[in-house]
Parts: sequence; C-alpha cells; structure tokens
Amino acid sequence: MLDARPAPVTTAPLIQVEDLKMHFPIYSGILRRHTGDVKAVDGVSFFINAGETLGLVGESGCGKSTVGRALLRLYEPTAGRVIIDGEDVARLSPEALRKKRPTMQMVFQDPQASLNPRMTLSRIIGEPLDEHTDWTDKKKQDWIYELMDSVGLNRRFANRFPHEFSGGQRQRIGIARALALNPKFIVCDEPIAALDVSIQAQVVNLLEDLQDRLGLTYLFISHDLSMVRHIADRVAVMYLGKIAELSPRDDLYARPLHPYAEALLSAVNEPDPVIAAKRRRIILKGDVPSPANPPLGCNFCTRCPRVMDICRAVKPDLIEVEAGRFVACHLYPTTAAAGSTGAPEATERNQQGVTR
Amino acid sequence: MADRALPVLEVKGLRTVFRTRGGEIHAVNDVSFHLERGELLGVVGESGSGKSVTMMSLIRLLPAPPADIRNGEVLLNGADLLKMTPEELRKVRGAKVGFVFQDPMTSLNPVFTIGNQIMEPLRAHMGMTKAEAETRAVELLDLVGIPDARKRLKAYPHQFSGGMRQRVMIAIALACDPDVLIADEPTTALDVTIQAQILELVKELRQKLGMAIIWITHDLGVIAGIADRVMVMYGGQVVEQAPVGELFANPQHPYTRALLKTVPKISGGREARLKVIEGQPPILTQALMACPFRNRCEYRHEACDKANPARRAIDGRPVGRGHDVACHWHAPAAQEVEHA
Amino acid sequence: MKLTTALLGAAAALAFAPAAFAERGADGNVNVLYWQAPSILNPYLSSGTKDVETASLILEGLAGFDDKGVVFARLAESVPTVENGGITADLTQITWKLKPGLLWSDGTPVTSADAKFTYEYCTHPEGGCAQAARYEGIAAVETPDDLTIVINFAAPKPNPYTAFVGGTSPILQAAQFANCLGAAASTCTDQNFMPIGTGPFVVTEFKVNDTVSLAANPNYRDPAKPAFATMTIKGGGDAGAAARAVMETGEFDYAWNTQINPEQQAQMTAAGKGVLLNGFGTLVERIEMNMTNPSPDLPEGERSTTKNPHPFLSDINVRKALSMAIDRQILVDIGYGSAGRPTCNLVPAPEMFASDNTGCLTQDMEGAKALLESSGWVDADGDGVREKDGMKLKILYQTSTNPVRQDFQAVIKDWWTELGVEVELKNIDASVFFGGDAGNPDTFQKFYADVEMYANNFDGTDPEPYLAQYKCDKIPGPDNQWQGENINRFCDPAYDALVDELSKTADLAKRGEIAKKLNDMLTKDSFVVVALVDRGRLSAASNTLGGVVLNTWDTELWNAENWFRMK
Amino acid sequence: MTDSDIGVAPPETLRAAVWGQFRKHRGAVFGLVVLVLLIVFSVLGPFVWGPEKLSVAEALKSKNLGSSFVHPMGTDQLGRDTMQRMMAAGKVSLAVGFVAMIIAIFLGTLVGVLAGYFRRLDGPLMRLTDMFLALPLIPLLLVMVMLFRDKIARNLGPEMGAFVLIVFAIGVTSWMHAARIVRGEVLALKEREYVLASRSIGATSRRVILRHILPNVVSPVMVAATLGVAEAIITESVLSFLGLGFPPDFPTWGRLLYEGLEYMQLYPERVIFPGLAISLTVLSVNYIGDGLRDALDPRIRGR
Amino acid sequence: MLTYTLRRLLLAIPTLLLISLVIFLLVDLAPGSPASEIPLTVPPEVRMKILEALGVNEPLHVRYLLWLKQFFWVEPLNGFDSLFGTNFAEGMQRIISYQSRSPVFPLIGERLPQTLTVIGTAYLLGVVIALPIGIYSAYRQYSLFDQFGTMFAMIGFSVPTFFTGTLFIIIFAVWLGWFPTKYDTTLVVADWESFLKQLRQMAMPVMVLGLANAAAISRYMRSSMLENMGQDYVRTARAKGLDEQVVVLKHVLRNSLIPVVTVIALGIPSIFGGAIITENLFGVNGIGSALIQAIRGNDLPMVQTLAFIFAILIVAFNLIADLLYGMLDPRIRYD
Repeated sequence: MLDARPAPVTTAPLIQVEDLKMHFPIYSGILRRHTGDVKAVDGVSFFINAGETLGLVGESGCGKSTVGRALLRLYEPTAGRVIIDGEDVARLSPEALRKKRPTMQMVFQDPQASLNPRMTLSRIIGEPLDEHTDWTDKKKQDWIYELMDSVGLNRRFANRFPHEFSGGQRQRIGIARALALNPKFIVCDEPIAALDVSIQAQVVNLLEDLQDRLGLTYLFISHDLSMVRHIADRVAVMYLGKIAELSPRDDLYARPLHPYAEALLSAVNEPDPVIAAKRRRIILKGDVPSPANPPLGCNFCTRCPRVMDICRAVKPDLIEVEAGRFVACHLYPTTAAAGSTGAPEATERNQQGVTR
Repeated sequence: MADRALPVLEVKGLRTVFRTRGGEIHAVNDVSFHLERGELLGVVGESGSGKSVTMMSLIRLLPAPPADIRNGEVLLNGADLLKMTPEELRKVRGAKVGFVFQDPMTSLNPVFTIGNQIMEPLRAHMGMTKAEAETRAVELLDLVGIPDARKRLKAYPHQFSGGMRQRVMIAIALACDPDVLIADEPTTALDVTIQAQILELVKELRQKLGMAIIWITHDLGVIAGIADRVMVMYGGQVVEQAPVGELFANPQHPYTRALLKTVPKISGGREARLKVIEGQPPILTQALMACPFRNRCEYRHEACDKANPARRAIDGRPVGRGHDVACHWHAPAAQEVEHA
Repeated sequence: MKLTTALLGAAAALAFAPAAFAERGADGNVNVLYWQAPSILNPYLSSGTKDVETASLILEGLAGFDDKGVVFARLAESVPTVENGGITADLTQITWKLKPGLLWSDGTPVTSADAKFTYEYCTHPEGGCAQAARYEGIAAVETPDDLTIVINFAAPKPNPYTAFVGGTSPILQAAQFANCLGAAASTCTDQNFMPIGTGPFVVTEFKVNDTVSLAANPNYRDPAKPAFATMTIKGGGDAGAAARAVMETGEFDYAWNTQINPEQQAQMTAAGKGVLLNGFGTLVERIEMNMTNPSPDLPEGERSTTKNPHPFLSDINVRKALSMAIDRQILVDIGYGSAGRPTCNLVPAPEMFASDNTGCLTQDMEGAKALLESSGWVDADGDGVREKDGMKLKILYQTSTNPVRQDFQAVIKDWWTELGVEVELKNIDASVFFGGDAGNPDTFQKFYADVEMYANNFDGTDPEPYLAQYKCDKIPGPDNQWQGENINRFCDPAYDALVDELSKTADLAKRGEIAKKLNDMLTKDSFVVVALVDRGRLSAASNTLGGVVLNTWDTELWNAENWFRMK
Repeated sequence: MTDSDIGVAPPETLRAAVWGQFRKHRGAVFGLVVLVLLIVFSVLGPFVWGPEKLSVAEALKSKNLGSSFVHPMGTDQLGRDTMQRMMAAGKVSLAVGFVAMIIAIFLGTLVGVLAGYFRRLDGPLMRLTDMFLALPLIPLLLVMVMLFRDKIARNLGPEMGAFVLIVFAIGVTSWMHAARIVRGEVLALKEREYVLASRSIGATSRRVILRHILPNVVSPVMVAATLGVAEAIITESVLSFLGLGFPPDFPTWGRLLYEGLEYMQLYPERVIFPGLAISLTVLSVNYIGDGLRDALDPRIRGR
Repeated sequence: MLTYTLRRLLLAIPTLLLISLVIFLLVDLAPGSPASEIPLTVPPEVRMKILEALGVNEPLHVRYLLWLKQFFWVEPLNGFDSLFGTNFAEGMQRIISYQSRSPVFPLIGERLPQTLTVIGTAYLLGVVIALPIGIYSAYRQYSLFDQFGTMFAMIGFSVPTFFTGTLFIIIFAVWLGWFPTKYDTTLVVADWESFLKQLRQMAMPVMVLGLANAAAISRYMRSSMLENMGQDYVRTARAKGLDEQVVVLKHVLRNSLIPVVTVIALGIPSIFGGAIITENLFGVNGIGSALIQAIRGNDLPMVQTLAFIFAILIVAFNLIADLLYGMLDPRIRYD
C-alpha cells in the first residue's frame, strides 16, 4: 500500500511560510496586564518544495521547535501565514483544520515522552486511524502491520508497550504513527536528538527511504549540523526567533555567510583527531539572550565576533545575497542599506551574556 | 605516558550486577583499565554499554540495592576503594575523585545557592571555615570562567543557563583538587556552541591543574578533540583500547569501525547514505558466554558464538598499555576493510 | 428501692450536718458537670433546662417546689393559699409577701417593684420571653407596698403558682434590667450572663457553652450558707462521659442528667466513687398513634391532616393490639434500669393526678393477636402481615436519634412483627425532629409517619395545660403552620368538654379526678397515646458531696445552698 | 526484522498481564485475600451462619454474652448475635465505602481533569473546590437529606433510598482532595509530548483526555481512592449517628462501632470487631491499590 | 510576589462573597430550627414569640444583607472600638447568637485560645512525629520500620477520633488515673504547678488529634522523600563525599519539605476550625465544640459566622501555601 506517489507537478512550493510570528504573552501586575511577549518566533518566512527536506538548525531556545509546532498549528500563531498545500493552516476553522491534519504530521523529539506509556504499539500507531477513518478493525490492523513493516518493526511487537522498546525502535513507532494517514508533509522535530549514534543513522536512513518511496516533504528540525548536512536539501539557521541564514546545503557547509552560522559550524566536533587538531574553532562567548527581551538591533549582536555599531541599532532583514542564499546580516549590505559601508571588523567586542 | 611511576587509578576485573525482579543485569563485565597521572582517558560507548555504571561503581555511587559490585579492585593511588569503609570512601569522594554528571539541569540541588553547593565539599573535606570556603569558591568560579563570581555565589541553579551550570558542576568537582576527575557525558545535554566552550575550558584546566580525567561520551567527535587515550565499551565490557590517534587511524574492533563510519561528517565528502549498525545493543540478562557484538557484527563466525573474546594486545605492548582489542577476528583481515 | 436508699442517705447526711457548725464558704469548691453547657443565665431568654437550672443558683422566685412537688416559700414569707387568705375565694387574685430585709447580691434591697418589673419584662410583646406561659392569664401585677405583690388574674385561676414560682420564673433585679425591655433584651449581654440575684451564688465568670464560675453570695439571706465558697459548672461531652467523671474518675462532685444504659449504671456504681440518684417526675416515653393518614401518596397539605383518617390506626382494636404486644418491663430493663419504670399513664405523677391504670403492664401477645383476628385483621396471603380489605398493617415508626430509642424501636419492631404487623423504622436528628420547622417533613408535629415515639412532661405539678394539649383545636396542620400540640390528632368533644371543666375547677380532689379521667381517655380508653416508660431523672453525685436531694419538680440545684463536703 | 507470519497473537492478554504483575505484589495479594474474605463473610456469611431467630424476651436472656461457640462474637445489649450483625453491617459498609469512593473519585477526577486541561475552567473550578472545602459539612448533609430523602425513598424504598442518598452525600462532600491532586497531575501531563502528538493527529480534547490523560492519572487517583473508602465508611457512621443514615435497624460497621463505645469498658469486643473490620478493609484496600497501581503501569509490569 | 499576593487577595473577594452566600443559604435551609432547643412544655404561641424575637422570620435576603453588613462593617468597627476606646459602633446591631443572646464575635474570641493551644499543639505534635517517621520510612523503603509505619498510618486513617478518644479516657483516666477527662478551661497558667496541670489536661486531646494528624503527614513526607531520593542532585551530593546524614537531611529533606510544608499549611485552618468530636469529648471549649453546639442548637448566626470565618481561613491559607511554595522553592517566582 505504501507505493511511491508521483511527485506533484506544481510551480508553487508545498509549504509557504510568511512572516510567521509566535509570541507568548507575558502578563503581570495585579490586573494581569499584557506587559510583554516572549518572542519565540519573530517573523520567519521560508518555503519548502514538494519532496524536499528543509533543515532547520539552531541552539536550544532559538525557536526552531516552536516554528515546527506553529506550522502544524499546535500553537495558535500570533501572526503570519502558513500555507500548506494551498490552504492557510493558520486560519483554518477547527473542523477544517481537523480535516487537514492527515496531510501534515509530526515526529517528535523524545520517543519516550511522545508515546503514551499505557498504550500498546498497535494502539499508538492506530490512533490516527481511529481519529480519521471509519475502517473496520481488521482493515486498521492490516494497515498497522504494513506500517510496522515499512518502518522495520517486527509485527510480533504489536501488543507491546513503548517501554519494552529501545530508543530507536520507539522512534520508528513515532514515524509509523506519523505515516498512518499518508501525509504529504512531516515535521521532524529533533527526531534523533535522544538517540545513540549508531541508532541515529538507522532512523535517518529510514526517513530518507520513506521520502524516496512516498515523496514526502520534511521540515527537519535539529541541532545536529552534521546530520542536517546529510539529510537536508536546504538549511535554515535560526537564532533567537529569527532566521539568520537560509542556504542550499552545500553552499552553507562550504562557506557559511552569517557569522553565527559560521560559529555554529566551527563548533561541531570533528571525529578525526588529525583534522580536529588542525581546525580553528570560533568559540562564542556567553549565552543566548532571553527571547522576552531581545537586543535592540541584530539578535546576534551580543555574541557576534564581527559586531558593528549598526548591528546594535538596526535589525537586519533576511535578504537574498546570492542566488538561493538568504542572510540576515549587516555584513551583506543590500542596495538600500549600502549607504553605510561600515568596516566589517568590530569596533568593540561586546561579548557579555546579557543577563537582563 | 605509561612510563611514569604508578597510575593514579587502576581498575582490575570489575563486575557490577543489578538485581531486578526480572533477574540480574550484568551491567559491568570484568572491566580493567588504568589511568595515568594527568592523562585524559576517553570512554566511548552507546547508552547501556556500561560506561557510566563502571565509573560510578568505582566510588560506589550506585544505589545498592539494586546495584551489587561483585568483583574487582579499584586502586586509587594504591588503595582499594572497594574495600574501604563508607567513612573512608566518603573522604575519597569529592576530595580525591571529582564527578561531573551529564545533565546539569538536574544535577544541582535546586533549592540551595551555587555558593552553598560549591562550599560543601570544601568544608567537608578541607575543614575550611566559611570565609575560607567562600574565598575558594570565588576562585573556583573564576577558574571555570563564570564572570562576576562573588555575586553569583548567591544565585540559585535555575538562574544559570545550562552551560553555566555545567561550569558550576566542574567547579564543584575541582573544589578539592582531586587526583581524578570523572566526567560522565558532561557536554551531551548542551548546545554545540556551549559544548565547544566547555571543551575549551577543560583543555585549559588540564594545562593549569594537571589532574587525570576520565571522559565518558558517546560522541566520537568530542573524544577526537580532547582525549589522550580511548577505551571503547560495548555490552558491559571493554572491546578496544588505544591511544587516540591510533584508534581513529587503525580501529580494530568491528564495533569501533562501524561506529566511526556511522558518524556523518561536517566537512569532506557527504555520503549518499549513512552507514548503519543494524540491530540493537544486547540486553545483559546473563553473564556473557559469547561475544556481545556478534548479532550486529558483519564478521561474525563460529568462534564468536562459543566464547566471549578476551582482550589481547595487537601492538606487542601489554594489554591496557598500548592498543588492545577483544575480538576473535584476526587483525590481518582488518586491513581489508580499512575505512575509506 | 434505690431511690429511697439514696434519699435516705442524703437526708441522713443532712441531719448530721448541724447548721450551727456550718460556715459560709468553709468547704471550698464544688465541681458540677452539666454536659449540655449553659449558654445564658437568664431563664426568660432560654427555656433550656441547663440554662434554667444554672440560673436558679443565682435567681430565685417567691416560692419553689420541693422534691415532693410541694410549693414552699423562698423569697416570700409564706405560701399564700385560699385558707390563709393569700388567694381570694374566686381564685382571681393572689397576694405574696416578701421576707423583710432581703438583699440583692449587690447589696441593694429586694422590693415588690422588682417582681412587677419582672412581669413587665416577660410579658413585653417584643421580648420573646421563653417563660411567657408562666405569666399567662395575669391581668395586672400591683405593688401596694415594697413587700407586697398582688397578682390579679383575668379569670379564675385554679393553679395560681405559676408566676414567680420555681426556677423558670424567678425575679429579676429591676435596676439591672431596666434597659433590657422588649427588643433590647438581647443587647444586654452582661445582664444575661451575670444577673444580680438573691440566690446562694453569684457569677464570677461565664464562659458561654462551657463553664460558669460562681462564688458564694455575700448577701445571701442565711449567713451560714452556702457551705461552698465557689462552684464551677462545666459543660461538654455526653451523659456517659459525665457519669464517668463523677463515678469513675471522681473529677466532679455532681453530674446532671447522666442517662446511661443499665449495664453502665451497674459498672459505674461498682467503681464506688459516687452514687446515681434517681427520681421520678412526669416525663413519659410514649408512642403516639397517628389518627390521620400520613401516606406520601396524598397531596402535600393533606398528609397527616384531619381530612383523611388513618386507614387502620383509626381502628381502636389495632391500636390496642399494638399496645398489648409490648412488654414495658423489658423496655425498662434494656433502656433505663433503675431510672425508669413501666407505666400506662400519660400523667404518672403527682400522685393525686395519676390514674391507677396498670392494665397494660403485662404483655399479652396472644390476646393482641386474637383481638386483631376478631376484628378482621388476618394474614390471608400468608406473608406474615395481616390485612383487611386489601389494607396491610404496615407501619412507619419514627423517633429521634438516641441509642435507647433505637433499641426500643428494634425491640418493639420485633414484637409487632410477631403480631403480624410490618414495621419500617426511621430515626431523625433531634434538632430536626423537635425543631418544629414548618418546612421540614421530619418534625414530630408534622408526623409523616404512622406512629412516633418521644417523651414529654409538664412543668410544675399541675397537668391541666398538658392535658389541654389534646383538645381538637390544638391539632397541628397547615393552617397553623403545624404548631399545634395535639400530635396524634385526637379529637373527642367529650374530652374537650372535660378539659374546660377542669379549667374551672378549683377543688384539688376534684381536679385530680378529672385529670385521671382525661388521662384514661387518652390511654386505656382509646390507646391513641401508648405510654411506655415513666422516665426518672438520673444524676450522679460524688460520695463526698452531702446535702444533695434530687428534685424532679423544680431545678436539680434547688437546694444547692445546703450542699456541703462530707469529711 | 523480516517476519512473514501475519497477525501474530499477543503474547498474553492485557488482563493476564495485569494479574500476573499483581500477583507478584505480596502486599496486594494479602490485601485481596483479606478483602475477599471480608466480602465473603458479609455476603455469603448469612447463608452459612444464622443463629435461630429468638423472640425478644428469649433473646434478652442471652444479652451481652462474650464469645462462645453459639455466638462467636458474642451478643449485644438486646441479645442479638454480633456476628450476624457484623455480616449484615459488612454488606452495607463495604457497599457504602466503595460506591461513595467511586462517586467521590469520579467527581474529583472530572473536576480535576477539566480544571487541569482547560485553562479557562481552571479558576472557576478551583474556586468551586475551595468553596466545597469551606462549606460546613453537617448543615450541608442535613440540607441534602431534607431535600432528597423522601423523594428517593419513595422511588427506591427506604433502604435503597437511604443507601443512594448516603453514598451520594458522602461522595459529593469528599471529592475535593482528589480533584486537587488530579488537577496538578493533569497540568503536568498536558505538557507531555504524547498529548501534543495526539493533538497533532487532530484528536479532540475529549479523546485526548480519555486516551492519554485519564489512564495516566491512575496512580494518584488510586491513592485517593484508598483513603476514600476509609473515609466513606467512617462518615457513614457519623451520619447514622446524626440520624441521617440508614434506618436504625440497619447495622453498619460504623454504627456498631459507635454503639459499642458505650459498652467498651464492659465488653471490649463490641468495639474491637467492627473496628478491626474497618481497619482491615482500609488496610487491604490500600495494599490492593498499591498493587493495582503497579500492575496497571506497563513500565513496572514489564520488569 | 507583592503584586501576585495583591492579585490573589483581590480575586478572593468575589470568591468569599459567593462562599458567604452559599454558606448563609445552606445553614438557613438546613432543616433544624432554633425552636428545637425549646422544651416541649413551652406552648406554641410562646414558641412563635421567641422565634420572632430572634428575627428568624425576616425574609432571607434581608437577613443575609444585614449579616453581611454586620460581619464586614459592624464587627470590625466594634473591634476597633474595643482596641482604641472609641465608640463608632455604638447603637449598631451586632451579630447575635440565638443561644446566648450575645454577640458572636466575643464568644469566638473567648474560645480561640483553647483551640489554638490544644489543637495547635496536637498539630505540631503530629508534624513532629510524622516527619521523622516519613523520612525514615522513605530512607529505608520496604523495611520493617516502613511497613510498620504504613500500618500505623492506615490505622490512623481508619480509626475515628471518637473511638481513640474514648479508648484513651478509659486507659489513661479511668484505669491509670493519669489525666483528667475534662479540660478545665478556667485554669490560669501562672506557675510551674498550674503549667503541669495544663499539660496533664492537654495530654489526651493532644494525643488523639496528634496521632490522627501524624498518620496523614507521615505519608506525604514519605512519598515526597521517595520522589526526591532518586534525583540526580542526590547523586551529586554523594559524589561530593558528603555524609549520608547531610545528603538525606539537607539535600533530600529540604526539597521534599516543599510540598509537605504546603500540605501542612493547608491543614492549618483546621486548627482554627477545631476538632468537633475531640473538643466535645474532652470538654475543651474551642471553636469545634462551639460549632457543634451551635449546630445542635440551631444557632444560625453562630454557625454562619463560624463557617464563614473558617472559609476565609481556608482561602487565606490556600494563598499562604502558594506563597510559601514560592518562598521555599527558589525556582518559582510569582509575577
């Protein structure tokens, strides 16, 4: 049943996200006035073509998971449009949204936490079917077995509970659940972060196989740059609720444009002592500022090794500086902002973690 | 390095068993190794390979029951930790052996100030007065790169970021100038940029303080950048042990090789498909009478099912001092599949 | 009998304590336990026994009743009678003379004005006086001089010893209560808690619902009394605990109303620290038969009203059979022991009013069965329940919650079941059952049951108002918010006429005869009231406490001035 | 990983698995045995044991007896056989305890889940809980009894009516604790990823609650339930004492205990037997709860 | 924290008003009537008069509003007057008890000290007994001590205080004669001897209630300790080479106490609420016995006022417990 589908021949991308904002309000005072927001996602735009994998990388707290959840409207977005397969998910009525759900699914980070410990494997995988189909039990069970086959789970396990499985197997369960309704688009929210190295590869390979067979479109959220390099076609680097750089994979890894992307790549450990010894790493100082109180200018200005005055005052926009490469950084002036040809080197290094 | 007089730590034939309702779990299976002064020994393995349990067994940190250390010797500067009374052992913990745990979010007590928690071992082991301990605590925080140290002594763990907390944990572990620092996946829970900061810090501290470190991790990338010598564990036992360069250049055990291949690289050519070690790690419900890796091994043959291979040296130096491996498989064949 | 021995003992003790030796306050403190603690010390604002009795230590009337029910003078020089001219021949006026030289505890003289004030206080329309019945029928109270009180009645009053007689209608000090008339009564907390009186004690501290501390009244008329310098009245707990505190632990000298089961009585007496005193008054535990239909199938407003006679209890044979099936001696044995005795009478005392009816005392189960058979109530369908014309003898039997009553219910149910009557039991919290709330179906006045059991008595020694309760016009119903006293809805014109005659009869012997007749009409002639047990008062006194005489006609503390410590 | 046989039967049924784990819990098995014995004693006992029915006068001759072969638990002040009464009382007390507990737990779980799951309901429902905690219990019970006793009794008969009313009254006044516990638990569960996963599938709140929240609040509910049984049995005795409970000829353990108090010094067995019965019930329910909690948790069961 | 507190206090006002209304209606609707205390010998007309004088016949809303005014305005004014000798409240009608015809507040004030000393001591004793039991039970989980502790707690739960109270009286007062069965509320503690006497008379009620309290709290303590015993920071503490005592009694205990302290705080209103059965049994003139006497006598104003004060305390201690949680747990901040 899991046959390859012909890739849709459309000009418009399958996923189109425009200026997505996800603010979590802060209320304070006696009257619980709205006094501020945690700007978890603050104006993010990107698109994903059908059959493509977009990698979304960044450190914890940068808002990448929030993007994924807002995309599937697990959170109510504050602003922006999320067009999936022609419909603006951010504005669908609850009933329409429910009908839409089968097209978009999610694989979660923690395979332990995302599986109800009191449900058997077959009930977990079958849950979407219970919600969206009126199949007979037999038909459901057959389909569940098929799903289990396709993610490499022994049918014998159908009545076991999640705790009886290893992390990798659990993640396969999560993937099978996501596949149950033949989705077009899957948000993979750090699907391998909690797994052992040897198992990570199994899961990534599985995801790739499935994409090839089923023509799936992925948003692959991860903090593991090396895995993202392997799986993604294009990569978006997020920092503090905004996209710092969005580039095709090979371009990004060969020559990161944004100073943050550069620092992030240089921080990745090289599993070869020879290369490791030779590499020059950029060690960022301090921590990420609080998203409730981001810096006035560029979000990265507090840690940027190449910070300029303008960075502290003006937020850079995400602009296409090369073909297909989008960067939000004052180092790459647009024609409009080209007036100030500020020296690229920083006049003063402000590296303190802001602890406001 | 092995030339120096006596290793600071010598572990011989350690066995640890967990007793559960479903039977015994043989978590650590006849593990022997040593640690030279000033050396950084990397311990690599998947979760469940016994690496953490081994290190916690050393200073008997595992709750007993269910943990039961069956066998072995743990000689710290010649004294057997396993034979010590609880009171003697207490004087070793935190004083001679420092410990840094994986999750800095839960490893600090949320209701006491950072200062309180740093000063605790100082006062317990060094008999410092409150004022002395405070001065030392400030020094330690400075040492691990926490700015504004004196003020932050009064802060609570939740007011620190993950990286900062791990620095605090390191400060606590270093408080009494230990001979050995055991770091159990200290960077796993951290972001790459923070991980890089911590690794940088440890390198720095090693130079300054010169203590011996055991660094447990599942990330070969971390080991490559920091360790002197690497010990690979699988199924509760040591399967390969070698100096770091040697191990990466000339891995002998099929598991080590597979492990090295599964890791995608950030630079160089991108594989079309990741190499995979099929199957799952073994469940150690009974003492192993066969090679623990045999079910996942590409080179499995009859011998693997018959006996659990002993560690043997492959470079002529005694086991543990040079490059050794626990595999029935013959070294020459290894050359055929030398990693690309 | 235990009663007599107890009384004899007390009397003997009294005899051996020569008044000349006694000295006020010589015996220190006496500890008294009222497990229902007093909440106010003004008997005009509360009719609770605990309040009235405690207040009687401080406030006194012109006269009181002694342990035989005989009126004796307290503040009055003597008891006025027709013979001595104190009462006019037409029974419309009684004249009291105060003893000369009486002082209030604050040292001011007692005058007739105080009595007149007390009358005004209690008859004030907004005061809500609890003892208003004591002043009923009074046209005016006159005070010709400081020591003379003349009470004029609107109509002849055969029993004039109501106002200012007994613990329930003592004299208040006019000076103290001057500002407490009418609606202001409840703002006078100090006065109500610490009234100034003429009694043997004065209040030194009053903790509501807990403790009253008293001291000997320095201005008490007998300079040698009371023997105790102080008295503490403590509240809390229950009857059993109270008995235990006197009889077993000896912490208290006297405990009021220690109604405990016979087993406990024996056990505690065996402890040897005190004696249980009992005396019989007019309290009768009885079963009232509902003469009207309480069926829940009737529309609200018609249940238990005279519109619908009871389907089978209106048959006298059924009522009689039910009474015959009861063995009253057994009831006494299991419930009251020495503190009860079987009776067939609604008015068991005083002697002159008590009928000699003893016909019910022997159980006659066979007779009862035969009576029902002969009157057509037979068990035709063999289910053990008798029926007639399709009507089954099925009884709902309710009472208030109380261990003894529940035992009674269980036993009587057994007997009646044997008789061929199906019985369903129900018990209701006393505060609801006796609450008289017109909105509540569970009050004893509403009587939404076939039979109910409770005890009642009358104040003082004269049963006239008590017997008048069974007149036709006192039937409770929706019209009078269920406030009538004729609980069983008995209505007999002959009875009403006889009650009217009683109210006009002054001659004591004659009154006794009429009262007995009325009593018989309710009990042995009609069985609408099935008397069960004449319940005595049971109180506990320490062996070291002398002078105690249990009085069931007035307050138990009536002679507290004579109490002393036995050495 | 290549397995060709389709539709492999589960290794064991869920019920068998739960029972298998439950059996391993020594305390739970002990509790179950005791509870079953108590139930058998109360329900089947009267069929096996029943001294001959005596008339009142006859019975009174043998009142207040100690234990003997004829009356293993003695007789009471009316000569009634205590064992017979204990059996009858057990039936009522156990039924009251369990049914009232179920009502309280149901209400508590309902309120707790709603308050924990729906933010908007949290405030009002928790204030409601505060209010119930603050209400004076006795007047509340009195009002309930006054309003409903006759209506229920008319439809169900006096005994069943009293049972329904009592059970309901106790249930309605003792759910607050469970509600608080459940709410706290739900607040935490709500943030679990599997709840999010279920929502991402498009499951309605009702399904999420039924499928994911409820099964996972079992353990705290179990603890509350254990205590609930004890409380219900005792509350019933207080109600009976106030005349709000069962008809007076309807013994319950609580009532026997209360009635026995008067005679405690003379005949201590009169309080010991009912007291023991209540304590044993509570203790056994507690251990069963412990065992059940473990047995229902697949994580523990798998071990 | 301050704004949080203020906010909660503001929110408490409508809650309390609602509670007051419900309490008022409930108590009023309850089937008993103040007339039940009046003996049957009193004729119905007199009965009606008495009730009328009590104000029972006024319409419900009039009585409710009057009571609200009295509770929130007249009584505080009276309190002010008695403190500062002013007379603002003169002539205003206070809440009057039906039973004693005196203002309710002084009556409550008179009883509060006994309740606080007896029930408070019992509560304290319960806590003092329970904490070590809970701690040790958790530390040696499934040991003999732990099993015994469970048994003790279960029995504590399942045996009503009317039973333990009577049992204690028989053992300690009747057989041994150590303690008095009745609490002497007039006793003034002035010297050593009277202090001893006070201790003796408090002994039994305190024991009865203390045991009941200890049972519950020890369970909480145990489960809280167990939860924390397995936490990572405990391992850290051990790895630091701290004494086992320090590990358990400092690190584990401090964390475990946070939920337990709030449970204890939530139980404090019950101290003020008194213990109905125990107080009555031992004759302690506390709030609990006042409540039961008022309920038995259908003293509506007293019941309403007591119940409402109790409600205020419950709401207040809910808030206090929340604040306490925030103070004990540095991770929680209210703003």
